[in-house]
Amino acid sequence: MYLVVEQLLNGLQFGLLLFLLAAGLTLVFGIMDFVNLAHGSLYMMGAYFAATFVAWTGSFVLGALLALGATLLLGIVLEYVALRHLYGRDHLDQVLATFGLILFFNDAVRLIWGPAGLALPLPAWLTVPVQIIPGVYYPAYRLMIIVVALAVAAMLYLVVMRTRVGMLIRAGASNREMIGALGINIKLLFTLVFGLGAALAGLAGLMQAPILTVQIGMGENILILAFVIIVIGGIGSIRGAFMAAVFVGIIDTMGRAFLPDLLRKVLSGAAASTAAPALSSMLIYLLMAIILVLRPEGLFPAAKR
Amino acid sequence: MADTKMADTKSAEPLLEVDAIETCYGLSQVLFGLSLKIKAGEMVALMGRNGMGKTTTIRSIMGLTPARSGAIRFAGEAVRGLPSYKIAKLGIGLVPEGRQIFPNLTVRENLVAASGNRLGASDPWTIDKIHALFPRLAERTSNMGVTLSGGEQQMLAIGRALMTNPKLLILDEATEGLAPLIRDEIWSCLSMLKGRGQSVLVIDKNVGNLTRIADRHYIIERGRTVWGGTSEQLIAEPELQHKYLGI
Amino acid sequence: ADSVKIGFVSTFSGPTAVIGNDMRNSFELALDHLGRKIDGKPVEVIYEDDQQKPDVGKQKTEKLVQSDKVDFIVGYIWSNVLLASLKTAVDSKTFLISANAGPSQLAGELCSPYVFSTSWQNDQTPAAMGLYMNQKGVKSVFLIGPNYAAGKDMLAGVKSTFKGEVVGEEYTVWPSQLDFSAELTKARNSKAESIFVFYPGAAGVQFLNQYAQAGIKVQIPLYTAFTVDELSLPLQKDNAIGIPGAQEWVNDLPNAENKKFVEDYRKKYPGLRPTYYGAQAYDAAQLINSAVVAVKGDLTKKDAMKAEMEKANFKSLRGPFKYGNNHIPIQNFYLQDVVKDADGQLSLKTVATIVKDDQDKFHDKCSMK
Amino acid sequence: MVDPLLRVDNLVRRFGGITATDNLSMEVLPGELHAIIGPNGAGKTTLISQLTGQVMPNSGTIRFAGRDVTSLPSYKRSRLGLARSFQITSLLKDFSAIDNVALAAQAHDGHSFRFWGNARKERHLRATARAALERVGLGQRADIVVSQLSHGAQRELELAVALATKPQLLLLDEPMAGLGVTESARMVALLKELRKEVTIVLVEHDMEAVFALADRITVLVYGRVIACDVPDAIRKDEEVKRAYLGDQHAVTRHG
Amino acid sequence: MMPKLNASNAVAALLCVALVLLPVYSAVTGNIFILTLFTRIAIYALAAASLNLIMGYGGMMSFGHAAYLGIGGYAVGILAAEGIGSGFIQWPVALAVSALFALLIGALSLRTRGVYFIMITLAFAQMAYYVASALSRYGGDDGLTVYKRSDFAGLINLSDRNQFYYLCLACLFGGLYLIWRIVNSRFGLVVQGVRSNEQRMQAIGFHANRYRLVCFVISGTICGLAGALLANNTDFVSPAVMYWTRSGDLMVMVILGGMGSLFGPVVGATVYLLLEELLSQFTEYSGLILGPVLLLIVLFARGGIMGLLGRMSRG
Ligand SMILES: Nc1ncnc2c1ncn2[C@@H]1O[C@H](COP(=O)(O)OP(=O)(O)OP(=O)(O)O)[C@@H](O)[C@H]1O
Ligand SMILES: Nc1ncnc2c1ncn2[C@@H]1O[C@H](COP(=O)(O)OP(=O)(O)OP(=O)(O)O)[C@@H](O)[C@H]1O
Ligand SMILES: [Mg+2]
Ligand SMILES: [Mg+2]
Repeated sequence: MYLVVEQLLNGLQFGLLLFLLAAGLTLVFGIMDFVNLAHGSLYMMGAYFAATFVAWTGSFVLGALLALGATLLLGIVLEYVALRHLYGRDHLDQVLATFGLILFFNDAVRLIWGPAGLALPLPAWLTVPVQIIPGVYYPAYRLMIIVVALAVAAMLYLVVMRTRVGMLIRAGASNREMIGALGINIKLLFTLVFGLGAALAGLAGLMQAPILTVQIGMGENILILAFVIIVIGGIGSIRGAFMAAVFVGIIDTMGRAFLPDLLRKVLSGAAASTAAPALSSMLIYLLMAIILVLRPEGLFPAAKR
Repeated sequence: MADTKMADTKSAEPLLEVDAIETCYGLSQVLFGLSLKIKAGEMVALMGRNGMGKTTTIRSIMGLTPARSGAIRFAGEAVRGLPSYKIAKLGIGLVPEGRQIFPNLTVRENLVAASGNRLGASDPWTIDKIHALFPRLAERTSNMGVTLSGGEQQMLAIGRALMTNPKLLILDEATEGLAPLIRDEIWSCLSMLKGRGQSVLVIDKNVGNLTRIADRHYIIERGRTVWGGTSEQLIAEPELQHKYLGI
Repeated sequence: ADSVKIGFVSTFSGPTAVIGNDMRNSFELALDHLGRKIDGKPVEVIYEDDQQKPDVGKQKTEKLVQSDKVDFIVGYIWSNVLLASLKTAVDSKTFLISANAGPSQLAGELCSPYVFSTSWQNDQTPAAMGLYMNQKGVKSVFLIGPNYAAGKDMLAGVKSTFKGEVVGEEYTVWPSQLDFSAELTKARNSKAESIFVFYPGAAGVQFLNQYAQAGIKVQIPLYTAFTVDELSLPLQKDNAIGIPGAQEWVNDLPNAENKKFVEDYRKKYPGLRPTYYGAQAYDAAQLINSAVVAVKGDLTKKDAMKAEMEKANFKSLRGPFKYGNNHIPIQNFYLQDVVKDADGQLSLKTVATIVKDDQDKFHDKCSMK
Repeated sequence: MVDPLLRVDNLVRRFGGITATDNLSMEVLPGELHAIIGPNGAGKTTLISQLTGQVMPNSGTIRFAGRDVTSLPSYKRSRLGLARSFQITSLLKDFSAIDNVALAAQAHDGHSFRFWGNARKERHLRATARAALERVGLGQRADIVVSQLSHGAQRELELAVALATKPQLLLLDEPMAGLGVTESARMVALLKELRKEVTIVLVEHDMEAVFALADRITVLVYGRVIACDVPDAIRKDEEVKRAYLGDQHAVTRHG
Repeated sequence: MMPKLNASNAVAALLCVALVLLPVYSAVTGNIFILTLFTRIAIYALAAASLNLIMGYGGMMSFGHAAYLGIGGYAVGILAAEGIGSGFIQWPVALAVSALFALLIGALSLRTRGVYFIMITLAFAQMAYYVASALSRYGGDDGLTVYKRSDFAGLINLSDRNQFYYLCLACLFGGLYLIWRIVNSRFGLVVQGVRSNEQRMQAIGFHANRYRLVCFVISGTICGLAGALLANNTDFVSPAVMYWTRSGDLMVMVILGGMGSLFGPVVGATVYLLLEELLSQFTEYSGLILGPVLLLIVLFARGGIMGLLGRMSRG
């Protein structure tokens, strides 16, 4: 029983980890309707900035703050120089352009920091495992991730769904021309929102770096997961993205934890040991396919909220 | 609203002055030196058959399809070439052709998103006032824009433009798709607004109502203003209506 | 020909470029040590990037064979890239020296007179680790590895020699799995005495991070193959201390060539440390040198060159080794551990010899006798 | 008494909390021009959409030409001879006007799993399309891409597309909306012609047109039929005046 | 329709002539590798052209198109491994299996639209990838070597460099001709109409999804052919060819060349693969150049390279 609870916790936590990255993407893709493949690159930049600044300042918190500022700035520059011209355009144009950015960032990082990756060690106060219920230890840092993810989720929801700025962003995504005709400087607004999205990507990168790695291309596989989450949740729905992230985290973790044993009960040993890993590899995609076949607009279609 | 003040200011100079503008969509030119003027507190109608360039005129004024040449002055400022949000901020509220309400926002959010009182009208529009004007919207307040009926969308588009508390209200196809009752209400609402000093530029096919409440009219033919004058003049020249409007 | 032309296929872009770079660095160093000449002829090396994609690797190999008409092709980090490229080299009778990839097919049914390895067959390293665990008296193990061919080979390798009980075996999604907490939880709950993992590159960093942060490092000891090396160590830092691994080459092996190699490497590439990938590439250069010298530079004498290479008649950085019938080294495997060296830096250190003259178990499947 | 061409019984459609079609029953007789009027949001468009299959009713039946079509998808109903125009213009924006119409003709000219011949060179499709365009007065603008047509022209094209499917029953959702005075007059004339050939259901807020054209008028309010009668009776109906027409002058002095 | 003489048609024609004459150049200069390179380009161009059919004309953004490359390839590879070397069996099987797979995932995926469609096709391709990785009998992750190229009873020798090249070219041109006929046919117009406005097409009497599905299957089948060619060209198939990044590459080729233009994908594949090859010759940091080039093309050349050329010739 303990085991199930602990694995559930693992799943929840993994889901929140994914949500951190998905959060920025919901903003930029779900709400501004801009397909930004380079979101993964911003995530990577966040991690590299953090690793560099932490090493430089010697303080995790200070380094993280600097890194946040740096990705925010980078996002704004990127938007200002190139991406703002792509808003009204076809999604595929955005795909191609931001794919180009991925190539660029990967090689730029390799040129600047070398191919080897960086270490982002945690301060000692975050490395201790915490006993949350008797017998169950949890890494302190992961608890912090949970807190940050929940805070980000709440903030996003409030800003986007409850404030006028959020309304303007959503309105601007569906009809830029009209929002301009209402006297709102949508360009500036979008630049800022894109910057915020970039900062969120950076936040995800720097939060995840101590658990995962700081590596070139670190954003690409996880980006696909983030897209999966947003799509399962229903594009444009923050609540959907949050629920889907948790859902995916739990299903994925539980699947890997219990599927092999389950299969071994039904199949012969040899068949099970080849089928189980293959199946658990596919699980997320299988899940997405099933959900989309049954609910072609995701679990929480945005229009109905 | 700030009626007296608004009517007074710069009454010497027109509120909006469009002078010989030329506008193209890509390579095809649509406006050929079109001119018009609106004084503060005045209600002006644009008339013309389909495809003559009425909407394009409005898009040029708003900076949505910028005019290539000519001059546009609004509230004393040259606005040709400015981005549309700056023009709108100077005090133009637009009810566009095809309504263009935000489909992914609720009715209420559509109104809130637009709300603003940049010019400091003393008695600004509020959601409650819009609801009083269009009770139908009050019933639909938390529906998504996309689910509204055609007429409801039109009401919302008008409400949204009013929420910006504009100096000049522009309505492109003001009553398209509205039921007769509501249509009457819109006309009486417009004359009420005019009575309060609101300047209005309106396009509508309903010449009868336009001549009743508008002060002056322009007729547009193939991208040019071919006639301009008061309601009395228009009524006095039925052959004009026949020639340009086909009545 | 008045020069010796060598094609070098490895990964020079993307995150794994770090491995390709190290192999190239070491190969260049080997050429420096040879005076950039082989049997008096200048050496020309053409480096090609396989982008870690099999069909790109194949295309680069074709380019080297068809367009550059090289005499030797060296490199190949990845099994699938090597397997895709093999036929091109063999069909054109160009010598191919794998300086890393060691799929079982290469040792067995796909062995070829023109193909040599300066590394190992995939199973060998983990099998050595299994032996070591026996020596330590470990009674039970929980295995974790990525769900792809090499991952399965590695776990099978341990199982082939480990005498205790395998209480669990987990395969994780490759290459995209980010979080290992489910597997770690299972491992802890299995009450196994030990955990064995194989996670190369970034995944190894990631795994060790999570292993340490989950507090399991203080509960269950970890045994590894190809998880802790000089490339990942700077990122793993203290997480790697005390974690043993098996390897056919370690930087402190006590032979003169190796000392010189390590010293010169660190001199030539300040801030970097050589790895077994590099050592294997270095050996490949030496192997080529021995063959060309033996035929006095007549590169058309392929049979003679092959015969010479089969003798492994050169000073390998890992110490002397022999070739099996399948052209895979029969060699020692060492136990390495992570320690802090004199200047406080983490480095790998040989602790013991686990097994001597180990031969892969696929050599009977090779038709060459 | 002739059998009705279209017969709707107890139709109900709800959207969340509101009932857009509330237990509605009506009949359309062959050959008549049947107008549907009602305040904004009364459920006229929703009704049309249920008749043509874009929206499925929650309950009730729709019979067309003696056949129960309630659960047929829209493309099948179109093949049976139901055609509509959309209130909010719905065209193939990146196709030329004539392509839009020709496709409609093609849809009713056998199946379209023909992979080889060049469809733009099929004479009879083009001829049908051109005829439909001429009819609505767009003959001169056949080759213009739809997105470059003015709003009014697009409204006319809507009708041409519906016509090209050679329908038995034509459902028009506010065809005059967006048309100028001239064009409206032309449209009224055209509908007068058309009604000789095909049964028409007309949703329109232009009362002049409705009273000039309709044989019968159904009035919807809040999804319910409050009246259904000949124009003169409707004009006098107090309830209709209150709910929809308003002051008499709105009807008589209009235009 | 008489093709008009303008920049984009001129480039297409030039490219065709160059492709046809390439073996001559290769024989004269002794540069064999260029032939190898362009064989691969021709194969990817065919795959990209098939993607263009659904993406450019049908509005179905498949992010899983590389799956068919793998399926066509594995059909050839597995049959070869089981001792069936005849191309007369291998290739029809490759096409049939691709068509079947397209039918299956198309039927399921076409319930969705837009980005959801992108993601569900991705999901199915990823599943195919993991299934192939689990085929340990056929090399699993390591891939499967095809020892002998498909045998066409002496009609054509696939191991001959020139013959194989011309075969690939013939498949490419054949595929393009087929696509050209299709997009101008009744069927093609319907598919394009559905892309433009599905509701309208339903309302005038078309069962939109049926046409979409058939289009999807045709496209998958053509790509399966490219897969069979690729397996023969590489003498190897592996799951890697189905990974999502490969589907991404195909998309990039199509968009780069110009979506919805017949020759766009050919130009796109050529430019993309050539750039990759050339850049890697003189820098290891090719992304620093390729990336911004892609960005600039999007910013300044709407409709890809063909779109740019088209606009240039219009003035
Ligand atoms: N986006 C566009 N691209 C090219 N031409 C256009 C575009 N929009 C409108 N036009 C053309 O410009 C001319 C004027 O159009 P405009 O919309 O201004 O007319 P209008 O007077 O508002 O007509 P309506 O009463 O039909 O709305 C028309 O001939 C139309 O075909
Ligand atoms: N998809 C939907 N979801 C929710 N409500 C809807 C939806 N479609 C329509 N409605 C509501 O149903 C009611 C009827 O709408 P409908 O479009 O049928 O009105 P209508 O009679 O055509 O009005 P108009 O004359 O203004 O076009 C409206 O109040 C509208 O808001
Ligand atoms: Mg207009
Ligand atoms: Mg309606």
